[in-house]
Amino acid sequence: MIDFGYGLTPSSTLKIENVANPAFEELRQREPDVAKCIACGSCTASCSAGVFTEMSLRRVILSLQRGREKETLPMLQHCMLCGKCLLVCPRGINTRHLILSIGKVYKMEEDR
Amino acid sequence: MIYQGKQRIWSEYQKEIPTDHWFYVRSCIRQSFFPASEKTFLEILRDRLGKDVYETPHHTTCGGIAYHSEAIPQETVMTIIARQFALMTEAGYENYVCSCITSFGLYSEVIEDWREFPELLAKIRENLWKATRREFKIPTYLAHASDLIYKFRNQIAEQAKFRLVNKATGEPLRVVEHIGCHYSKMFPSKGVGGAEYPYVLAGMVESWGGEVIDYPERRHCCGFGFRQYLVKANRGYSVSNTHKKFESMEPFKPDMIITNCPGCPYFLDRWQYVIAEQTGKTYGENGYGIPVFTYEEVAGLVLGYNPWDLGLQTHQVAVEPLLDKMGIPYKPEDKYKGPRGELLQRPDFPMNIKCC
Amino acid sequence: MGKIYDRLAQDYRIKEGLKACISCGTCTAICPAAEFYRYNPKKIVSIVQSRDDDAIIELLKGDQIWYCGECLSCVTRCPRKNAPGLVVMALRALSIELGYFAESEKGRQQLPLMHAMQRNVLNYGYCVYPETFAYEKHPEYGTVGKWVKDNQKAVYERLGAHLGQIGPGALRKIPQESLDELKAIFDVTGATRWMEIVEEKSQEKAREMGLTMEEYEAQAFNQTSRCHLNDED
Amino acid sequence: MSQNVVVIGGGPAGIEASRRLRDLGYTPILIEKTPVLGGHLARWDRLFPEGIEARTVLDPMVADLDGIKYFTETEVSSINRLKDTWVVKLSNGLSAQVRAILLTTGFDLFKAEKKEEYGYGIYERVITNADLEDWFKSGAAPQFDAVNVIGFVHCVGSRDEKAGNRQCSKVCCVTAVKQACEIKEKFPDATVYCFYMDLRMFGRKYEDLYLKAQKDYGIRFVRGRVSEVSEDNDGHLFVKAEDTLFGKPLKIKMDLLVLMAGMAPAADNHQLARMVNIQTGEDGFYLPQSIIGSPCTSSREGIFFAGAATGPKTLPETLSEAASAALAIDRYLKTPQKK
Repeated sequence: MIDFGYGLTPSSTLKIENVANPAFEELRQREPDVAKCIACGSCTASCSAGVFTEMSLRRVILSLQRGREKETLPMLQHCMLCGKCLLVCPRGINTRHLILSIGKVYKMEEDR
Repeated sequence: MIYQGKQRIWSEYQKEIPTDHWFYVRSCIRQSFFPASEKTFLEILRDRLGKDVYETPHHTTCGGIAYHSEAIPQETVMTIIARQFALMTEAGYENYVCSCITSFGLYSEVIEDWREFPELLAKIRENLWKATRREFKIPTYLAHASDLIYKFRNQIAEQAKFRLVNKATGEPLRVVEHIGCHYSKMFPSKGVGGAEYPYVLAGMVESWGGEVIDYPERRHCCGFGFRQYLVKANRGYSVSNTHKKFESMEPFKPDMIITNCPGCPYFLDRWQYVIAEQTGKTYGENGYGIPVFTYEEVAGLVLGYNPWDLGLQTHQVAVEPLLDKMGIPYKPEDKYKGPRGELLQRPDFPMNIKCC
Repeated sequence: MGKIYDRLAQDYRIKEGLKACISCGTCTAICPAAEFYRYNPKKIVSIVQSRDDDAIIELLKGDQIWYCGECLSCVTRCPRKNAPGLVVMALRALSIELGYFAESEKGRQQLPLMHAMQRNVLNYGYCVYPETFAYEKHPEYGTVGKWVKDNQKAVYERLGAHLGQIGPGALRKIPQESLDELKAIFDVTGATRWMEIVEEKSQEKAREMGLTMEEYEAQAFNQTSRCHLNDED
Repeated sequence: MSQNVVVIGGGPAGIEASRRLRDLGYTPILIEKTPVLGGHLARWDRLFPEGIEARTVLDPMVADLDGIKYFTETEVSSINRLKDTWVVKLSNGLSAQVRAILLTTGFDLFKAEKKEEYGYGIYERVITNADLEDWFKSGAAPQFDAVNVIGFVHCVGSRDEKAGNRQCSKVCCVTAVKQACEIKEKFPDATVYCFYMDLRMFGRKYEDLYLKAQKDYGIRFVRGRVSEVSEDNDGHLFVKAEDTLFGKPLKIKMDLLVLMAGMAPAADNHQLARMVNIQTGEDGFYLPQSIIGSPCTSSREGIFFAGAATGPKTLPETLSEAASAALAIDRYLKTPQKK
């Protein structure tokens, strides 16, 4: 093989050819309200951890839906479970409970 | 795929193309990498079709590649273009035909800008006068050289010695057409067939017996990206975009690729070589690549030109599998000969992509 | 609002290319650069539209604006008749004018690019010309490309080009009086000034980086840090 | 003998206004160019937000046309001003002299093939909202091998300067959500996406429908305008958009794509406007005296509007505007004529 000094780069495109996402389905079974998120960002705006870190619950939920959990799950480790997002969510999602459920479904305890 | 749906769109984008009297300007890239293509274009128009196509030795680059890599400001490129138009005006022509898609897109854009901002046009006239004491008229008609081949495609078909047909099976060849972004993406109405389903090459292919393949990434850029190729550090962008196109067209098993823009055939050809040498992957049959051609080369093959007069020996991806399919006779021993029939030492074989 | 924005708004490409963006993402969806670089044209337009000078200066000094390939595929798709590609071109021009280009790795590529392009245009009248297209800088030219280079005169003659000859034809020698006109155009329209800015700012930057000009230029042409493409951290 | 009023356009606005005028003691002459009354409603299967059948709204209206002279497959040939009346000549040879004309010409469904990049009329698996209603209503589904991934594209020919329609068509967001739920009922295992720019759930119970679509139907919403559709070698579609909330390009392989074609001004608006010498806006819809204060009155005496002829409207808005127009005409006709 020749080294040209440059080469092929992976694509950033979210390619959804096989739409199955069993982990998110499991989360939806356990926490049906997760589907109610409208990505308004109220949670991110009020997030205590978000002030100091890149934590954004809105982005976490979206990335789980798209099957790209690796990109955002580490964010959740910044969450202090203060529950401010629960107070501001216009769709009344129990965000605190949701975060705990995400931890269980995506086996986050082991990483901590 | 519903073919009539495309026909409906094609019928909506039929630009007016005058039949004769053209002021001709060349392309930096086509001259450097496909000089025989421009020669073939002029021969077809002048000698076979009897058209008046005028070229002055004083014309230069339009500056497009320099402009699109930010090596010169917009005002500079506009003034260079104004100088080209001045040469046309002085030669007594009104129809302007260029051999390059970057130029064609830029001319279209500049003329549009001048129309929208008359003070800008005045500024450019002043610049040109200061720098060269020249004055110019804006061309009445602007065409890309492929528009003319498109216009005369049926006359070329009438004189054809070979067709884009597999001689062994009688089936039409499966042809990928690649338009080049600046042909009509900015101004769909300036291109034959518009921006989404351009017909300029498809029309040639159909007229010469082939079948056009519409694959998912057909509209995607070849990956040139100006600075993204010109600077070595950026070439990952360029090869990755070409790779994306080849991955997308592969399941359609194309026999060949026909291109509009001077740069695209170079990238579609050479990046196949790079992909093969880096990853081992080839996209044609039996370890070959998919041969890539300029539209002039395809016109030349159809008209029975000697493949080595067309410059097909300077392609990295071997063209012989296609010549064989079309039943075009050629002498392998002549491939690497010089102007006086002297044998030049032949190129090395690449490792992973088959060559003849 | 901002002074930098006002200056940017003078550029005809902003007048032409930025009406009002609704952040719908049709541009990013098909952008060749967005797919392989950490790049999103929609975000660039959104920043320019905000007229926030600090944010615009950050763009002018950063790598992002140099990722675009100027294919202008975005122009076809925008439902508001914007042209994100033209907006990027205006940003690049201002980055050069203000000397900010030298602050980013991708911006520093201006030096080798302008050397190659301006010299080709002024010395030969072409943007690309065989005499200056070096195989060492273009290994992808391939084994056939090497063969063309090794037999340049014979191959071009065989293919009917008039490399370096007088009169019309492919790769002909363009008469000196025409090249003189190009030089005059460069002087009148700012291309010469651009070269001066780029030389001067690049020299400053090279000193700051502790590099000779040759090293600086070679580094800009050849090297890329692991922060631009998608796969890199 | 009661006074005649000409009503041009036999969709819901025209029918409802005619009934109201009749109830007020007039004899409406209702003109419809197609063979059936009901306009787009006659083609629709079910209505948002609750999913009632369209015919349960339309059928009682069409069954109650006593006292209304109506002509289908009839067009207006000319309209001329004669003193303080309008002389309306019809393509069936009849003519009427009236003091008031009501324009209820509605809208045209945007021709989705004009959005060339979406490939309607080129890719077989690309259909429109209207095609889908036809399918639902007739039960004759197109014959595709598998329908596992389905997309809905909002704003097709709406909010789009290139397509020549800058306006929001108002009803497509909620229609898309309604149709997404319906198709999910037909294909319970399918994954359904809605590509939107903004979700304009402005009406009563619309937001509830959206919530239901998310929670009960699992519809996946992607904020991003579809940029390009293409076809692979077995006829399936690739749909490209930016997932703007994620900030990355998105490419999904789909089995069916439904384009939410918006409301475009009716093609014959210009011709009718010329006949009675009134203005259309630059968007092609008729210009009422005031969009807020007098949406049913034109700048010309005796010319009135109702429904989507003056811009995109929902069905209930159209019906109530038809009633308003009838009252406005009644008031006009009862005002003593100037000598």
